[in-house]
Amino acid sequence: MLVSYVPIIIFLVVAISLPVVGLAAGRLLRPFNPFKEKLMPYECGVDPEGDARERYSVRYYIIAILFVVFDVETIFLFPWAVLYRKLALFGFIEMLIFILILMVGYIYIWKKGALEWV
Amino acid sequence: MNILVNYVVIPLVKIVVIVAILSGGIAYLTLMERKVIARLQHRLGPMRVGWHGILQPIADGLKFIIKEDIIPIKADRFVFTIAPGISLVPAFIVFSVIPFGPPDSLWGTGGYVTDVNIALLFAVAVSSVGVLGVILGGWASNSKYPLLGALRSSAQMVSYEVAMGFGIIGVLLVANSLSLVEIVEKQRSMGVWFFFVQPIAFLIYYFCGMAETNRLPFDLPEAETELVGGFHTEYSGFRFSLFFIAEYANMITVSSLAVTLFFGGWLRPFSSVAALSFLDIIPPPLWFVIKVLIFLYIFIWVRGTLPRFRFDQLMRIGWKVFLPVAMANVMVTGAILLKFL
Amino acid sequence: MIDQIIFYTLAFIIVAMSLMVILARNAVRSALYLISALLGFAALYIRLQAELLAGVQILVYVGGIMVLFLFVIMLVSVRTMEHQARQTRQWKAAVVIALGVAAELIYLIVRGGSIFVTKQPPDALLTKSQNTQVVGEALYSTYLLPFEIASVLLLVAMIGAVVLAKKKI
Amino acid sequence: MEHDIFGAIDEKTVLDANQVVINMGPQHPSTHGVLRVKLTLDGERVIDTDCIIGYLHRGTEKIVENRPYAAGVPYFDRTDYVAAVSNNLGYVECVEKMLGVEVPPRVQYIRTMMTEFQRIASHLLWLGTHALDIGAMTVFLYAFREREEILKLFEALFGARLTIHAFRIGGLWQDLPVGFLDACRRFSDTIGEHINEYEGLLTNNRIWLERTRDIGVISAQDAIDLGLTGPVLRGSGVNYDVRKARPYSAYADFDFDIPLGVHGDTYDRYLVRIEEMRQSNRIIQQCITRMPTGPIRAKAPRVIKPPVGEYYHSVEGPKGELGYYIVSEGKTSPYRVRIRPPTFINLQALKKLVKGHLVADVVAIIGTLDIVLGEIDR
Repeated sequence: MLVSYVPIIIFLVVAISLPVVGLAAGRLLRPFNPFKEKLMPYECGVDPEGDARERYSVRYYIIAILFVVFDVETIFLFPWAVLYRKLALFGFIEMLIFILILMVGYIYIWKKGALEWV
Repeated sequence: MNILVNYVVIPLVKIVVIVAILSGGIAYLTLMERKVIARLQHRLGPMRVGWHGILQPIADGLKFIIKEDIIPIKADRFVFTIAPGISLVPAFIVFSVIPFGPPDSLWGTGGYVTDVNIALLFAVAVSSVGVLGVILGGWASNSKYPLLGALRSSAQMVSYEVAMGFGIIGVLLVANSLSLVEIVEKQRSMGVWFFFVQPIAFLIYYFCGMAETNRLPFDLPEAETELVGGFHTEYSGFRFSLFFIAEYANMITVSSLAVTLFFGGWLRPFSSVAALSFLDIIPPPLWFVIKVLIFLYIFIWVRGTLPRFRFDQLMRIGWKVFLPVAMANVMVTGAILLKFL
Repeated sequence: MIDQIIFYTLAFIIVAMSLMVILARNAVRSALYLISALLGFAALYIRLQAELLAGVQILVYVGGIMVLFLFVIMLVSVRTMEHQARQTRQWKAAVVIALGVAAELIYLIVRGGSIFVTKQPPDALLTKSQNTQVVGEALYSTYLLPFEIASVLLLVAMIGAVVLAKKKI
Repeated sequence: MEHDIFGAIDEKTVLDANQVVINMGPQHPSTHGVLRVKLTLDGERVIDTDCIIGYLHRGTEKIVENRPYAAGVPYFDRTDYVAAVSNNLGYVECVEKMLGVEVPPRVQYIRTMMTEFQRIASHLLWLGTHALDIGAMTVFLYAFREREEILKLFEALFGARLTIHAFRIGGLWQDLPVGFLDACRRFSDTIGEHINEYEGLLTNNRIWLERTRDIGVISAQDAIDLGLTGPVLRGSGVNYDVRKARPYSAYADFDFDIPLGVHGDTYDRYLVRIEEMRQSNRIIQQCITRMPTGPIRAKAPRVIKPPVGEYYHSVEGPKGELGYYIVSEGKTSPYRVRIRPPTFINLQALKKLVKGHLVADVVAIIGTLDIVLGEIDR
């Protein structure tokens, strides 16, 4: 029922207002005394060398893609699991094929070492 | 008019109560953590503020508000400001679907803010948004340690989310519903908590939950002895406290979902055994809270005991142990269920 | 009436946010606006009573694909993009495509709703706790083949990511 | 003009991360003081390290050269400030060697006993911080609980806890207080159980094994070539301990074993230090039961003017061979003082040990070297 989502919207508003109110109220109370050294990025007490926004390891990107793939896979499993009693054997075989196909990829990336953080 | 009362006024009251309890709970969870760990380590923990440090969380909260709020000069001010919010808000609104009591409790309004059709999916989806706050916070700081921490933690969080999702499927196969209220009702009608039906799914869920919330032994993103503070190194004052609150709220979420999915939610132990009906003296929401507290205690206990993993080991465990085990669990559960259909 | 207000509010948010995505100079801010637009879509799905789809939208797009986007933005180093000129040689092609799309939209608006086949969703969709089941039934019986093909698609994505990202591993 | 984002960059660099230089320290929770390590990272892998030291330099050696010999002792409380007794022992014995003074047996026994207490205290501090670096926070507090007991003993005997000016040239400041040996015995009887307790939390813990095994491996030959000493050397299986090799004080009188590692990794060094604590306790027990009576001061000249010459004396500090090289011109203060600080030399191994490991391992390896910056920078 649509209307049962209204409380979630209300909750959202309340949850957003918490940090906003906190930050606004804090502004009246907290000191404000910035100077150059204080505003420097932290690097263990020495001046930072170079910029932080370098390019980082490609592994993070592989992990993210794999995550999206498996996330989509889980999404397919959600309705399947809910409906499982109705689908019975047919559903089981169906999902078996689905997962086996993905297993091929999983074993491939495992063997290729993409899951290894070298 | 009726709709306005049922879907706006009553939920609003509940939301205010829940937010109040949650905020207080998080504050006192920090005290509980310090006290329990102190016990484990033969210390006393906070003792100065109030009797046995009972007012410590309030002092901490005040301190967060009156601390100077520093935004590093090279930071992206806009993203830096909203990142903690992106972490915090999802952590809170998950509680709109978690049932604390049966549908007939609280004078018939139901022991939950709202009961939506896809509550479980909603909870999983919304908590997956929190990771964005971590990435953005680390990126916006424009500093090396936070950025490394942010990349680490987001990679960790998404990795464990996958295994966690598969763990939950195991429960769904038994429960056949995405509604958290129905999942608990199902545990009542079946007369058994799903933990006993799906123990492997539970273990996967709980361990992944520890990883999702960046707790030891998976606390690499914040590993203070390696990355100083991880993604929130540059944060101070109130903004830092928002990340902090989000982490503790997530701990409570993980525990609450664990209780709901595997330990019968608001049900008393052995709810089908009439001989134990004297246990009904404790009202259902209280049972829920007690169970959640037990899980929170385990979180703290583990923190006091174990060292932490290294990042590559952590990823290996997530992808090469939890994920295949969870997948196997789904298929084995499916196969076994075929017998009962 | 309320329905219309909800729709137009959401539509406005989505359009505004989508515009911000392409207008923001900083890629990370673009991503932020995209998140807002995607959340708007999720709300729109709920209005259409497609609850499962709304959940999937948040889980996959906001919690998944946006993480991927942000990683990619970090991977290619944002600074290089910020300093690039906005107009590229593709602008002529872009104008042509944009005009085409605009013409199509204007045509649809002028002709109005009459050219769309509108159907009331089946009752099963409207009753409580049925949405997931209905989607599941359709997915695992009528659309069985597309479903299995989806797994092949995911397989390709998985292998492609590894092959593209690092040839030597 | 093309504006492909990959345009100007060739494929290899698009897909490989840039090398990032990141500073660890001087203000970092686990560089054990003010060590600054410049790490060159590829992703999380360490390609190169560069140690930058000197943040704590006070010129101790130079100061001591301008003081009378007896006034030099307190300055060596502050080199390896968590093992002041061992430092004092080395210096005091070196000056005694210069003077040709033989100290009475009771003094030697007390010195040996207190030095072994100091070894346990230093190893406890190492264990606690090392475990904390790897995330096991409870061990830290357990270790400090026992260290506290040792510090109380120090306070009873020397009057201070950390910078204690333990020994005097030619003897001791005062004899053992009443009941001191009983207190030592009480500690010595319980420490074994406590060590078992630490081991229960760590030795067979899967995570601990994963974090320390095959991390920072150094072969025996490399360890010798780098001049490593102490547990870091013995972890690689080289049997060299000054207490056995060139016995000083009363060590020749006692039975104790030198634990040796096999693989030379972080885990072996951990086991070596744990076992060393047990062996130290064995020495302490023998000291307590065989404590001789007698004077606590030798006949040393009031004004110390050692004969002209160069002298070197080394002791086995908790962290390795701690040597004192003193040149005398026959005056009341030394012409040249030079310490052979074990951790300064052991720190050389960092670059070799860390290479190819991950950022998290840097912390474990710094921990396993058991460095103290007071001694490195002097």
